[in-house]
Parts: sequence; structure tokens; C-alpha cells
Amino acid sequence: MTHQVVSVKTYALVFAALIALTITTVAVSKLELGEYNFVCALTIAVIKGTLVVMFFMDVRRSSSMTKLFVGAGLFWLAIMLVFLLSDYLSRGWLPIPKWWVG
Amino acid sequence: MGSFSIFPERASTSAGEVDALYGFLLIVGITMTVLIFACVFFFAIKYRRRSDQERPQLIHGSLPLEIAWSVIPFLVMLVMFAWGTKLYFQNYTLPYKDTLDIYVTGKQWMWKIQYPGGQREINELHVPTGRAVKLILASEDVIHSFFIPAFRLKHDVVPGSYQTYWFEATKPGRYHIFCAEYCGTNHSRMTGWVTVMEPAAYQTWLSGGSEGGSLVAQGAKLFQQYGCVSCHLTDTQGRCPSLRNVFGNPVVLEDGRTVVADESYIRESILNPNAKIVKGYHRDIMPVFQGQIGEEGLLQLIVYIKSLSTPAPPQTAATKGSPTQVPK
Amino acid sequence: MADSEVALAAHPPGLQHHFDNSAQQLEASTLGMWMFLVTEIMFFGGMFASYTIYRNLYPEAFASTSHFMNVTIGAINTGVLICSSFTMVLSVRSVQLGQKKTTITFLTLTLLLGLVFLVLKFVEYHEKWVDHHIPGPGFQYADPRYFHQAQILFYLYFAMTGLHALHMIVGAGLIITLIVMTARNRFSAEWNTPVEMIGLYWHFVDIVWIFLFPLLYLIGHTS
Amino acid sequence: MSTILQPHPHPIEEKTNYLNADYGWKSWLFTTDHKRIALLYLFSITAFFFVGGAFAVLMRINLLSPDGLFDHDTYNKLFTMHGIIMVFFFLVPSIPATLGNFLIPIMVGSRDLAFPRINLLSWYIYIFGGIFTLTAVVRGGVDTGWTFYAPFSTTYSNTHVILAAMGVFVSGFSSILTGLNFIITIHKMRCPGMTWSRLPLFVWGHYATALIQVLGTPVIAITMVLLGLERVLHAGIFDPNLGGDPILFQHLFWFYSHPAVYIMILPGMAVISEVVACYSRKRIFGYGFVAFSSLGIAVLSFVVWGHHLFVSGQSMYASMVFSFMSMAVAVPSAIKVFNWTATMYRGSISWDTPMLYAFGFIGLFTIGGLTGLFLATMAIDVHVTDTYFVIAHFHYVMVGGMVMAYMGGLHFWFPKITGRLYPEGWAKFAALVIFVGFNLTFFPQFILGYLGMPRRYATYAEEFHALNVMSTAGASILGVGYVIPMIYLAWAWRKGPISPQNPWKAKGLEWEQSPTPPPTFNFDKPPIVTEPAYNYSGHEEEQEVDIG
Repeated sequence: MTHQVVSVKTYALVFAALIALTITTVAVSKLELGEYNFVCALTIAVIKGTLVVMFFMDVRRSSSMTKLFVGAGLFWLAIMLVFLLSDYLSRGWLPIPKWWVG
Repeated sequence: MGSFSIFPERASTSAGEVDALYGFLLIVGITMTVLIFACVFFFAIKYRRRSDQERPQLIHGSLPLEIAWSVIPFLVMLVMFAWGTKLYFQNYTLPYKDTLDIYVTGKQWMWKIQYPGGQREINELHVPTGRAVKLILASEDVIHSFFIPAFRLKHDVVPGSYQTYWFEATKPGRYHIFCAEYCGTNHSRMTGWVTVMEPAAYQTWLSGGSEGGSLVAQGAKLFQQYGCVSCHLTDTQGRCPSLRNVFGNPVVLEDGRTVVADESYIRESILNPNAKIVKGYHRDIMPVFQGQIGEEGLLQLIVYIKSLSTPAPPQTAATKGSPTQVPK
Repeated sequence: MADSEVALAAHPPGLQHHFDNSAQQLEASTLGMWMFLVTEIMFFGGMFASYTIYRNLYPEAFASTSHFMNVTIGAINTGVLICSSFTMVLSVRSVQLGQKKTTITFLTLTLLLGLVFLVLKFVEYHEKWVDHHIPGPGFQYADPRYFHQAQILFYLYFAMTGLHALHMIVGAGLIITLIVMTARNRFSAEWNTPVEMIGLYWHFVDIVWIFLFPLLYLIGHTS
Repeated sequence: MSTILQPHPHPIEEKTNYLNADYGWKSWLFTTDHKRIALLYLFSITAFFFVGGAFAVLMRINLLSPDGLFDHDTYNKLFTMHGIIMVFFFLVPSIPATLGNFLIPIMVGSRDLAFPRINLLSWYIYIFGGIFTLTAVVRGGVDTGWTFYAPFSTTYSNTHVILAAMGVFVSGFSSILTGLNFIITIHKMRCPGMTWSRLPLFVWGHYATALIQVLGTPVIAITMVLLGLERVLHAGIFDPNLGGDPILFQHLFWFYSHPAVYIMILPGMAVISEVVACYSRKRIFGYGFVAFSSLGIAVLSFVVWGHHLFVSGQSMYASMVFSFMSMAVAVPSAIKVFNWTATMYRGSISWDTPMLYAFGFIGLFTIGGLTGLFLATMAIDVHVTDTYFVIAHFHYVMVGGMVMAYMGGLHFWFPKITGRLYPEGWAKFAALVIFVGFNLTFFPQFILGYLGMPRRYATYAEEFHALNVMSTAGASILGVGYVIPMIYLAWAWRKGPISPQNPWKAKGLEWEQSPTPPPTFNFDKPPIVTEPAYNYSGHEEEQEVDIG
């Protein structure tokens, strides 16, 4: 982290990208995409998030241990969401056909 | 309960199977415990420290042994998992044939039980032997849990939705009903009795008294009162689906899913109509009844709607070995 | 945050007695900060999970409540926070180069942008207060069909943005301490860990908002 | 540090150690020495243990007769406070905050934890959370059960739910900070030669525990915030009459609370690995497997919480997935038990008190773990969940497992902490009393559970009377069993014989390279590790698999 310092140009570029992405996400939200609206908004947010993590928080040049911690945090969040949704989404399914139940 | 036994009475078809699985788990558990206790004490005695200069021989470990005592226990656990899951699905998947539907409503510290014939009881449940009984469980305030140890069955009674499970009583007698989910001050007084009777005795009990008219009559009154009849029965402009022959049959929804119109579906469509819109009909026409109809009214409406549809055709494919056919 | 170890007058500036060298100390502090940020991810994660469940259960109620979300203020706030992240990262860069004056200017800029965000957030809350959209006894909602569901969604809205604003206020306080410490020449090119750590914290709060903005403001409009 | 020569019964001049390096309340309340913070935790945790224990005894007295002694509200408050204090203020912090805080820096070979000030902050947060909970107790208690299930806790309970929720919320951060400190210390501050494959299993166990503490605890924090907000605003997020879903609360609560039970047991396993290795004078059988099974438990513990919701209306398919994962999480625990037993094979086993506790742990934890399989099997869980079978299961794991290991660890490292030896006779007697009292208390509850006696019942049916009387009798023996060590350990701290540097001839940096009791910076000269872990057989050759 304390090796040579990142140039202002890179930071400015990343900053510009973030502002551009914000504008696009607002613009995209005005279009009528139905279910894809959610997907677009989320992907843009994920891109912006990775940009901030990689460049502004300098995880790009950090030790592999830091990258592992960041990955672990997101993975555990994913565990919570996946298993929580696994209950809610599978509530409505029809009970399984009778042939299997003895 | 003269003789002391570690099993409560077996009074339902599934009780026997649950006890069999419990027996299997007990055997596995006891063998493992005895094995571990024996090893620990045998090693502790055989290899006790005799002098301070002892230098035990270095043993790093053995891969085959490690793999053996990881895979073998896991296989045994898979047997437990499969057997347990099959039994669970069997208890909670409603049997195909017509069941005696009894409506149980948990209210802080009492169980209100209503029969299709209109009888109502508090903390008392009467069921005949030899017939599948379906319990439709609702709660008016907090989470309770309708637990009958003799049938080895329990289910949480969550306010705001219907939970159902079924059993088939086999042994006449009087068994406990407990509330198993903590629900406040008198949680431990929220108990009752289930009386299992022979079918003949049950009929005489049934005809004993059914005050207040059957649920269906009361349901019809409400169906009128809330104006459902104008849309759902006599309507011709097709603004909303007719409710004749709807109950118990699959319904195709607007987003393509098919859902069986059971009690939960009817209840949800009354309280929050936009949750599931039938294909070909529009949103936001039916008013929201959330908070306007009490649990009592909902039950009566559902029983009335059920009476509008002819009973579901008996399942054609004869399911072999289904509990109800095996002569006890 | 307690990471801002005060510089001890020991050999290399700021080296704590129990660390072997500065590199180990900095790496330990960075890992420690990231571990704290992981707990924050799980902390906000609980609310994002509840949001996903209720958005899944009540899509139309969600659509109707999102019409009351002021997208312009939301968008401006997102821009403001991204700028504050930018100035924060420049302040970290300048403290690493030992330029005290530029560090202070960038830190003050970040602080101001943070305050602008909070002011805009207050304006939004006031707008909701006027519309009686604050969940609780005084809650009113135009469309009677979604009264209860709207109250839940506004509860989640206020819980998430409120907690985020709280984190902004704590961040602002930390930046003030940083400005004071920089003014007192406590940081140098060799030792500036607190600035980096609070920079990480600030960027994290910005990322939370980057996810909050689309989920709460944008998605509901059209679905 | 000036060497204070003070009249002392023993002729040798007392070396300066962390205890006599400084005196006065300031040296304790503002210390950043991990050893002193460990002692601060030790005293506060013991106090909370006896408060929670007192509630337990009152509960057992109430259950002596079917129609109970106290009125229902009091009993409901008793079991709630017993739950909250024991879980959040004794079981979660006990081994990590006392033995872990004291030993991990020494075992790892560093002078202190990575963030000493945060370590002290964690103790203050723990005390602050404790004050919240004790105010809730004093002002009339809370009657929602330690699980705070909505909608009862949010709308129907009129007791101090918010105070108790705040207590749990605050004390959660103390656990997070301890976990954070351990992870960074173990990663970054190992002394030269201390590779990952030479780390004592005590450190591996605490590393896995710290992972769960850091990744799980924030979720209970946000759940308590949502609960408190819901109780104030009644917006209906957990209230079904207003459109909310109470099962969402259960999901969020158990997402933390199941991994929390592994936060409680993993440190116990960590202690047992050390005790079994030292008193069998043999290297742990399958070191790598035991180490990685700790990590396996830490990871798998986050995907099993659904087995608490089998009967609460969770979808059948999700229940099936959770049941399968609950079977998988049992495998690493089984591996550990088998490896401890195999370690004793062909060892030279001495029957000192810590080893007695280890025997007790291995046996009782096996019963606890196996009954966990009963609860993971869906069909059985339908019958036995929310009954005394569950109570017996988790007490076998927590009291039979964790508390036994805690006692074993306290006795094993008592000489290192205090520089004194405890009376062996009394200690063995107390261990026996605890073992007997424990089994008499909780084994009848398995039978009660399968007979169908629900949990949290102030009054119960007549046929459960006999077993409940047995259980109460056991509880009184257990209560006495826990008081005896309090007495002789306190006595030994002052009057016990001076202990040599390594009384048990154990391996490990904390016994061999750090004097007893250790000085403030743990080592006189910087530690170097040359031999593999648990090198009791004295063989120099190094052929263990190098993970580091």
C-alpha cells in the first residue's frame, strides 16, 4: 500500500466513470424494461462498487489476504441471501406428486 | 400411563413410523456412545501413565482411518436424512382422498376448534378413528404450535396464513394437546384433550349438538354481506372469475404459474387480491379485505366457497401402500 | 474509530511496541479495517435481505411507494458522495506525499460534501414528514390498498437510509479529527495509517449508498 | 518497572510478572495488557455465570411440582433471563475472552494482540451491554424467551424487550472486536518459525471461532435494531396483521444464533485438543484433520440454521436442504471426537483434573452431538422440537461440552495464569460431582422430551412429575458442583503452592518459552519455534505436512 503513489489521472478517470455510470443508471431506469430494470440497475451498481473497491480502496494493489477478506465478506452475504430466498421462493411450489410419497 | 415407557402412546398411523425411525436413531446413537465411552475408558486405564519418563511413540495419524470415520458416519446420516425426509413429506402432503376438515384457531391461551357441521369447542377435539383428518390451523395473535404427542405431530400456527397437516387416528382414547411455541403468560395452560372415538360413537357425538347453523350457512350470509355474490356468482360481464367449481382445482395465474386453489390461496385472494391474479382478469378491481374480515368470517367464507365446488375427483392412480389403505 | 493509534515517541514514528516493523503494523491495521468493513457488510446485509424479501412479496406496493421517492435528490446525493470519495482518495494520496496543506483542503472538501449529502437527506426526510410517510402512528398513505405494505416499505426505507446517514455522521466526525491531527503535524509520509483507514471507511459508506440508490429509488418506477 | 520487594512467605525474590508489575485500580481499568484484560473478563464472566445459574436453580425449583411454585409470568421471566445471560454473557465470550485473550498472543509468540486498545474497548462494551441487560432484569425482566420471537416480542409482550434487545446488540460488538483481534493477530503476528502447521490447535479453534464471530454477529445486531424499531413504530415488518412476516425474524435471528452455538463449542474443542495432547503426552492424532475440521465447522455452520424452522411454516424444500446440510456439519465434529480418542491410544495418560474434564467432554459431547442428528432428521424434529428433548440436547453440548472444557481449561492453565497450583484432591472431587449432577439433571429430560413435555412450561402434566423431580435433584448437585471450584480456586490463587514454570511438562510456547506467570511482554527473550507442534515424543525430524 505504501509503494509508489497512484497518479491523479487514474483517480480522475475512475471518478469520471463513476459519474457517467450514475447518469446511465438514472437514464436506464426511465426506460420501460419491466423485469430487466432490476437487473440493469444492479449490474451498474456492482460495476460502480467494484470500481470504488479496486481503485479508491486500493484493493487492486493490496495483499492477497485483503482480497480474501473482501471476497469472504461478499460470499457470506451471498450465503444469507441465497438460503433466505430458497425458503421464500419454494413456498408456493405444488406438493410433490403422490407416487413418491409411500 | 401405568407402565413407564420412553414412548408416548401410539395413536395415529404415522406415530408407529416415527417411533421406528426414532428406534433406528437410538440404536445408532447408543452404539456410537458406548463405542466412544468404551474406547476412552479402555485407553485411559490401559495406557495410564506409569512413570514420568514414559515417551509414547509418535503417531502422526492415518489417512485411511480418517477417511473411513468421515465417510461411514456421513452415509449413516444420509440414511437418517432420507428416511426422515420421506416421513416428513408423507405427513405434510395432504392425502388425495376427501378428509374430515377441522378448523383450529389458536388464540392467546386457548384453542378454538370448529367442525364443518358448525360445532365449536374450546380446547377439545373429537376425531373418529380410521379416517384422515385434515387440520387447518390459524392464529389470531401470536405464534402458537398445535402439538399432539400421541400422533407425533406438531405445527406452528402462524398468524396471517393457514398451515395444514393431516393425521389418521387409530387408537380410541384421550390424548394431550399442548401449545409448543412460547406465546405469553399462560403458554403452559394452553393445553387441551383430543378424544379419539370409534366412527359410530363419533356420529352420535356429532349429532349431539350443532348450534348456530352449519359453517356453510354462515359463509353464505357473509358472501352476501360483503358483496362477493354480485361478482363471483351472478356476474355475466366477466369482470371477475366465478367461484363455482374452483376450490381444490388448479388455477392458471396471469404470470403462467398454476396454483391449486386451497384454503391458503382463497384466504390470500380475499385479503390481498393482487397477490395472485387469475389469467385473463385485471388487477386492482377486487377491494382489499385485509383487516376487515376476522378469522371467524374468513373460515366461514372458505367453507362456503368449498361447498360451491363438487368434491375433487378421487385420485385415479391407486397409490400402493398409502397409509390409509393398509389395514391396521 | 479506535484504529487511529496515537503516534508513540518510539523509533519509527507511530510504531506500536508490540509490532516488529511499520509494514507489519500497516498491514495489520488494513486487515483489521477490512474485517470491520466485512462486519458492516453483514450488518447492512440483514436489511438488504429483508428488503429483497418484501420487494419479492409485494411488488405492486413497492412500485406505488417508489413514486414518492425523490429521484433527483437521490441522484444528486449519489453524485455528491462519489465526489466526496474522489476528494477523500486525493487527500489520502497527498498525505502519503507529505503535502500537509493539500491534505487539509481535500479533507475539508470531503467533509463539506458529506454535510451537503446530510442536508439533502434532511430535506428528503422533511418532505416525507410533511407527507405523513414516516412509519408509525402518524402514517398516512394515499392509496388505501397498500396502506400496510407501504408502511413496511417506508420502514425499510427509513431504516436503511437512516443507518446510512448515521454512518455518514460518524464519518464526518472522524474526518474532523483527521483535519485537526493533520493540522498538528501528526501525520507524515512514513506514518499516516489513520487517514487511510478512515478513507476505507468513507469509501465503504459510499458503496452502501451506491447500492441503496438504485434499489430504493430507481427500480420501483416502471416494474 | 521497579522490582517491588515485599514480605513474601517464600524466600525466593518474586520476579516481576504481569500481576505485580503494577498495582491500583488504574492499572486494571486502563490496562492494554491482554493478560489483565483476560482476568477482567474472567471475573465479570464468572459473575454472570452465577447470576444465570441462580435463575436456572429457581426454574428447577419451580418445576419440582406439576403446578409450579412461582406464577407464570415470573417463570417466563426466569427462563428468558437465564437464556439471555447464559448465551450472550457467558457461553459466547467465556473461553475466547478469558483463555483465548490470555493465551493466544503467548502461543503465537507475540508480545500482545494486534489491537490492544480495541481489546480493552471490547471488555468495556461487554460491561456496557451487561448493564443494559441487568437493568432489564432489575426493572422487571423480559418474558419473550432468549429467542425474542415476533410478533409476541414486537407487539404482545409488555416487558422490557427493548432494554434486553439493546443489551444483546451492544454485547454483540464486544464479541466482534474479540474475533477481529484474534484473526489479525493469528495472521500477522506469529513469531519466526511458527508456521500454520505448527500452530497449537487451541489457536486453530479460536481462529475458526473468530471467523464466525466476525461474520455472524452483525446479523443479530441488525435483527435487534429492527426488533427495537418495530416495537416502537409498529410498522408491521414482523407483524402479520400488518402484512409483515414473523418467519423473516426467525430467519434473521437463527442466521446468527446457530453459528453462535458453534462460537460456543469450538473454543471448548480447542481446549480439549490441548488437554488431551498434554495428558496423553502424545501428538494429536491427525493434526491436520482436527485443524481443518474447525474451519469446516466454521463455514458449514452458516448454512444450517433452517433446522430451527422445520415446523414453523418454512417451505418443505428449504427444510430438506437445511436438513441435509445439518447432517454435513455433524461430520467435522465426529472427526474431532474420533481423533481425540485415537490420540489416547498408546499414550501415557495421567488422570489429572483437566484430563477428567476432557473425558467428561468427549463422552457428553458425543451424546450431545448425536442427539443433534435426531433434531436434524425432519420427521423426528417434528415431534421433538420445542420439547425438553431440545433442552437436553443443547445442554449436553453447552454444559456437558463447553462448560466442562472451560473448567478443564481453567485448571490446565491455572498455574500459568496465577503462578500457583490448585488442590488436586478437591478438584477431582468437584469434577466428579459436576459429572454426576449434570447427567442426573439432563438425561431425564431426553425422556421427558420424547414423551412430549413442551419447553418453557411453568406447569406441566401429571405424568411428567417423576422425571422432573429427578432433574431438579440433579440440578442441585450440579449447582454445588460449580460452587466448589469457585472456592478452592480462589483459595489457591492466594495460598496455593508456587508452581514451577511447566508443572504438566506440556509442549507449546506458553509453557516452555514464557515464564510462569508471564511478564507483561510475555517473553524474556524473543521466541523462536524449531520443533513441530505437540512434539512430545522428542523426535527432531520434521515430516508433518507444511500447510503454512
